[in-house]
Amino acid sequence: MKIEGEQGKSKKYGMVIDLDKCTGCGACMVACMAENNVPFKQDESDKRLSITWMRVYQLTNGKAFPDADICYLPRPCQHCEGMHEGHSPCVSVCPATATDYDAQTGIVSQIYTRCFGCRYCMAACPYHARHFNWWDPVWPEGMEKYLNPDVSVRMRGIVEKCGFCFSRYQKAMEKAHYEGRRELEELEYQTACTQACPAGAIVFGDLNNPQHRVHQLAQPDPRRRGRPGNPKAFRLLEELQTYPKVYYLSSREWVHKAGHKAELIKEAGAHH
Amino acid sequence: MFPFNFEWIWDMSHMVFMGGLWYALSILGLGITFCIVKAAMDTAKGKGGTHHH
Amino acid sequence: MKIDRRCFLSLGVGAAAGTVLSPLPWKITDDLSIWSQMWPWTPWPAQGENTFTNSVSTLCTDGCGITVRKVGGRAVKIEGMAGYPGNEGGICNLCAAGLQLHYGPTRVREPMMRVGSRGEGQWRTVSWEQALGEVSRQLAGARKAGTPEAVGAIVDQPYGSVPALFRRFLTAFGSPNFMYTPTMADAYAAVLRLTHGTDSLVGFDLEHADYILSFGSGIIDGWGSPVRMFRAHSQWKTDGATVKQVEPRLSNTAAQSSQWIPVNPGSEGALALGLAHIIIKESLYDYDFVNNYASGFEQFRDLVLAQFSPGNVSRLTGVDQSTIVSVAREFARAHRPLAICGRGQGRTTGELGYFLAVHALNALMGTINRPGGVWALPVPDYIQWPEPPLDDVARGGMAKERLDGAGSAFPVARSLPHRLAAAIREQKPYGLQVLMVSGANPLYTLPGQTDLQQTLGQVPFIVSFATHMDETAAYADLVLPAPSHLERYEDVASTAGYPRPLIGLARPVVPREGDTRHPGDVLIQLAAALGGSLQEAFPWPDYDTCLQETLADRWEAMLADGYWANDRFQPDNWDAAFATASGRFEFFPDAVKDGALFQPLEPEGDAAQFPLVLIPYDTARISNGPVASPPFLIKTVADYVLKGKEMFVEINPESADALGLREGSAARLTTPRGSATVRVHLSHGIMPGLVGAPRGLGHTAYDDYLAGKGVNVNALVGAISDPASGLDAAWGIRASLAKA
Amino acid sequence: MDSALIPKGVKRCPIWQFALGLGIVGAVLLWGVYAMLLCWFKGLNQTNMNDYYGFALWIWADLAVIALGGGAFFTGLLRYVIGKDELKNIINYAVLIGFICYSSALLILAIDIGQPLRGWFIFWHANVHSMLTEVAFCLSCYFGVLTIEYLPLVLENRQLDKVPFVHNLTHTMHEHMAIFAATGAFLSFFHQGSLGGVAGVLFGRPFAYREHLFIWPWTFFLFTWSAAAFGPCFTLLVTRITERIAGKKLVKDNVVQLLAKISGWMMFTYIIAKILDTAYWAFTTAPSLGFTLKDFYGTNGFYNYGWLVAEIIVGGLIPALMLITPKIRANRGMLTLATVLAVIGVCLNRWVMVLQVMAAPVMTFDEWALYVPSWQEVATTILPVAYGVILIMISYRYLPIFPQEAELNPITPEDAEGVQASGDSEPVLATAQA
Repeated sequence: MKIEGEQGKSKKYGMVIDLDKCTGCGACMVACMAENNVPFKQDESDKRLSITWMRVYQLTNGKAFPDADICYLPRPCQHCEGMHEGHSPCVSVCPATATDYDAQTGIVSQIYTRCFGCRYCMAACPYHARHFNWWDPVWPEGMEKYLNPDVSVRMRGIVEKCGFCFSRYQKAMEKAHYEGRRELEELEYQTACTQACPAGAIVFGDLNNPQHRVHQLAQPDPRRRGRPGNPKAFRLLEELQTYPKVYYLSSREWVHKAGHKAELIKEAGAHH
Repeated sequence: MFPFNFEWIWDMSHMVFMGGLWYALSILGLGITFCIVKAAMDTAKGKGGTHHH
Repeated sequence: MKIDRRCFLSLGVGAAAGTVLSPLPWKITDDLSIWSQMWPWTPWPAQGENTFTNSVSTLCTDGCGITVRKVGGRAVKIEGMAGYPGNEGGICNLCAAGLQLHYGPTRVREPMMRVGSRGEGQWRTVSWEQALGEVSRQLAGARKAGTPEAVGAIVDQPYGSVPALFRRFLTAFGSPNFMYTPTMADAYAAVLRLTHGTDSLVGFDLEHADYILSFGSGIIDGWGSPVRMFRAHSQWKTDGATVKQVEPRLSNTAAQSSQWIPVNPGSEGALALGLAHIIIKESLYDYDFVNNYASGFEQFRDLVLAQFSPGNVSRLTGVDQSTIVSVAREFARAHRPLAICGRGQGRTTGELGYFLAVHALNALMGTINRPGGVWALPVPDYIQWPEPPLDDVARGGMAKERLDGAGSAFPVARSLPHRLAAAIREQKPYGLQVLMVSGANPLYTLPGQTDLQQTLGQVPFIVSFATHMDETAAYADLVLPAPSHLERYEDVASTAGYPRPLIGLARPVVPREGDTRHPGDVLIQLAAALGGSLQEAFPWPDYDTCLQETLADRWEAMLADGYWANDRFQPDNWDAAFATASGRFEFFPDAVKDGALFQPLEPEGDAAQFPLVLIPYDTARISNGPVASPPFLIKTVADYVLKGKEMFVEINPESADALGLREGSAARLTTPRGSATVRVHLSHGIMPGLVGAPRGLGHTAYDDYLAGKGVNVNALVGAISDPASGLDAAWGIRASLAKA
Repeated sequence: MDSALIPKGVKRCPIWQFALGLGIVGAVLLWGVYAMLLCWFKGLNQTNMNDYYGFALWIWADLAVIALGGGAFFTGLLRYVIGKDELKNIINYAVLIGFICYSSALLILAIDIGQPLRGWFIFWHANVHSMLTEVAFCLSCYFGVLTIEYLPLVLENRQLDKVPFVHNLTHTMHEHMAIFAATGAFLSFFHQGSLGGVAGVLFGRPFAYREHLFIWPWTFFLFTWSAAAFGPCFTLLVTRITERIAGKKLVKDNVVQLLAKISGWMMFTYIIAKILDTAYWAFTTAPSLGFTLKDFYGTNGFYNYGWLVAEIIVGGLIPALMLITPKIRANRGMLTLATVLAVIGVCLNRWVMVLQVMAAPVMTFDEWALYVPSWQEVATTILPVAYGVILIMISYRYLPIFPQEAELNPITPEDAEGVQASGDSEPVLATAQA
């Protein structure tokens, strides 16, 4: 949890997911699994044992036919900033510093070779964004050929989660450094799910950068811990003061209610 | 746990927490060492035991 | 004794202290943790040079433009190709998971000959020479017997060079029995043939419509070209377009639409005519088009006004009269209204009357061939081969009627494979001796599976050109391994509603796994083996040459861009668009038969014995076509659709109460065609009285990641030939559900 | 056969009975060891834990035994630091029980973590802000203290004591035990507290989260307090069970009464604090996070309001009142009942703070997650019990655990002749039969 870096230069990578556009097709989940060498088993129907860094939940409005309505809510790691920067629910509890909050990017990382599998972070995460490798990952013969060398394959007994495709960030930064740049263009670093989403419902970028679409869509207010200025936007369980960096857009009132309790959101800075 | 581990920072949390730890460890270590040394010295002086040889 | 004990104790203590103080335990501890970080049994993917190759993935309905990332020789990721028409960089989940199919363990890697009984799974591998020798022997036998028509072929789709080669092979051989799996494109083609008088593909200028009335089309459930539809849907959201979804179940499309209009299944066409009633009655239609470019309007008007009043339609559809009236007015007053149809993903063909009714709505609003409307596109015409020479045997065979009745009993139809089973069983008009299957998987995708499996058992020789050991390959006598979609050249003609002519080019991206041969090459080699006029009909040395020559001046552009598209295409103006007898749009073609065709089709089965109605539904998370869902897709399937090996059917809680069923209850689902054990998922998003079952599960072939999970709905439903088009009109079947 | 090892002035059962009992409990132990090895070699897929239920049965057992083992530090504190001298007659057993509880807790943690070979990263790469780090450090240090406290007892074995150095070491350690006990109390305060903090800091889990005092959530103090209060009850209960099995009195009543009284008052004050904490949480903290008691207890058949009553009233207030009432306390049966209720109460508290935390949904569209442990988990959880019984059996037989035993049970001349033959005092057999 090192908080350093020159002020103003630090990024706050985040995501805006338009739930009005999301079709629930699952392409983001597939792209994520393909990009990040996520293993699979013969039976993945027990969702509590299914490693899905990106999981698409189905929400229902609870009304009877014909007033029933459903909405899909893709849930990557929310990369919570926490009550003060870096005090994410998971980062604050990991005993071995195996998950860390990167002040340069705002990304909550997971160090697989450091994690010893105590699962405290999973207990801490209200979004169930963290998954444990209960089994050794096994690919059917031949399929290990498609594994991405940029992302290490996780071993049994450790926790893994979405890292906003951090390897893509590293690659983009390497390329930028090689070309003598210190800044990335918006589209140089995009997560696999963002890139794949056929509906264009996922937008990714630097929430601190007014030029980036995420900033324009969410209109985060830095004085209010990133509270969205866009009335269509909300953050999942924001009332818990997790301060996620994933924003959801919806024009449906009941979806907002299912996602957060606006009336309970505390004003910024109260907890320092 | 040591200042040479990379996650170590010289801040209040580390000094208090690790200070407490090393303090407790020192007491235990020194205490047990003291007991052993004292017992060894007493033995050398011929104290203790029911069967002397 | 005492000294011994003391010595022993001191030694023990000394040894322990010595070990702890030595570096050994610390070194071992450290080494063990490092070992645990790189267990030898955890794969460690090799690094290599990163390269990117553009291609087209042929897995999904219309082909996704893809960019394949390779590391060294391995393909590691499939992403959408930026700039590919329609998709524009997006990718569907099936194509994104394509590497699991490509590298999957159920790939067929060498020719295999059946050893045990049919479908038993006992094989012996044979050489290509032996395999081709066997096929040519079987084929030559049919010709020798003077019954070349007893050879048939089923492929996946009608257009493209590989289907064309199969058609050509059969023609030169002497068989009219070239079949493909029809989709809603065929129903639309029939409609265009009847109303426009042209042989056309349907196209939809969706991106420019602002009021979309969808009669059951799963706009974001995989209808049409899925990625393009998703993009259009998002565009509508941004632009504030209105989408009204008419269907009995709250699909994802219905949930995201401006309004979900639940409707009794099978009555969608009636609702369209109910809307037409209001539009005509209130004179809201396009006068110019109707008066100057259409014929048969009076008959159509009289019929609609007489039979499809809001009251009647409300009774048929279950939709409020007020809704019918308001939607009709909104639709008619919209700037660019568009009505579309083809249920779910459009893999079923449906009733011709339903398609005609919805098309008539567009005609009334004058949106045909207009921006934001329905367009008639020329069928792909880039394959310009000379007619194959026919010898006497071939001429004799080609003069015979087709087995499925397309072109004879049903003049507007081109392929009716659902009728094949009956023809084989009854040996009418003749029996089938040899069946070739390529790209299709009829033993999974056709309705009436139980029947089909039995009748195909009567076909003496089935040869499957297969990339994977699918259900049909597993049932074949000979399996000829085909290169995967990442290992071969193939042209992919877009047929799923993209409003411009578009041909994608799939190309070899990675080296071939196993000893496979391109089906095109196999046909060329078979033709050579059979000799004579057949050999003459296939003058190309190999498939790649054939393709290159066929695409001619497009080839270089396609190699460079990955596709060829006619961006400047504009549909014909109304004065040139119609080739009917009147030269006008035909509102009331003869096939309508005084309106009988417009009446809702009753589902199969006795209502007393089967009080419920089963409607299969499509979901984008499960592939339900000839390409099976790879593990990643099955992993995305929700636990209220599939749990372990058990599949859930959706029913309304009201129906469940009546049946004494609760969430998760096991139940026996029975239809006139079959029966299966399922679990029940209660949903307020389905009309009472219906049972919704997902398509795409219940595979028996493939591996444990897919096989045996759920039920194949095609085994529970049967086909009903539409009286006019001959296409399968069934949208469901009567069913009963009982506690199991 | 082993008479030379048995402490002077007491009698023990014949060796065959002892061996038989050891064998039977040993079989249970082996079953647990087999399950443990399965978990180590095949991985935690042997359990029924899942991504929602990352902490499960044995973590509850872990927290429970640490709470119950709290008798060691609190009795030690009372005996050595506060100077309640009578407690020297029960401190040995308290230390032994503590030693068993803490070694079991460490073993369970070693099985529970997905990568046991990297378990030491918790020290090496310590995140000092994590409650679990604090737990790990204080727990292992305190286990060291318990070992130091238990060691002189082992060395007091008749044969070992003959070695002069050993004799002197025992003596010296006894002399300076206050230092170790004080350090132990300090460490215990923090690890018991931080175990409470483990749940209390989870601000993403409104069921667990509590307001903080400085850097510590209220559960921090409640856990320490409850361990100090309930731990001695467990010591008393186990002593009572041992006495029943041995068929003789091992600790004098005044000692038991003193410890029971202190424990009772600790429990009483604790339960008042717990009720205040629960009320504040139920009516202020949780609602500020969007939850009401009904969300926690009223939407799920299994976790209902009965849990609150069982933990706070039946397992807390009632035994506390029983223990602080001299008349009731003086009644042996009632005293035992009170200790049983108290032990159940504290175990329920630990259960709720681990397992119900995992079970309660947070996102509105999530569901309750209930789970049933696999046999491997059950076996691994029983393993420490079997291990504890064996260690008690051996310690009781060969070490002078109960200083008052000889005085309370004077050996008659006949007894002295037939130590080996007498079968009246048989902890082993009775345990095995139970």
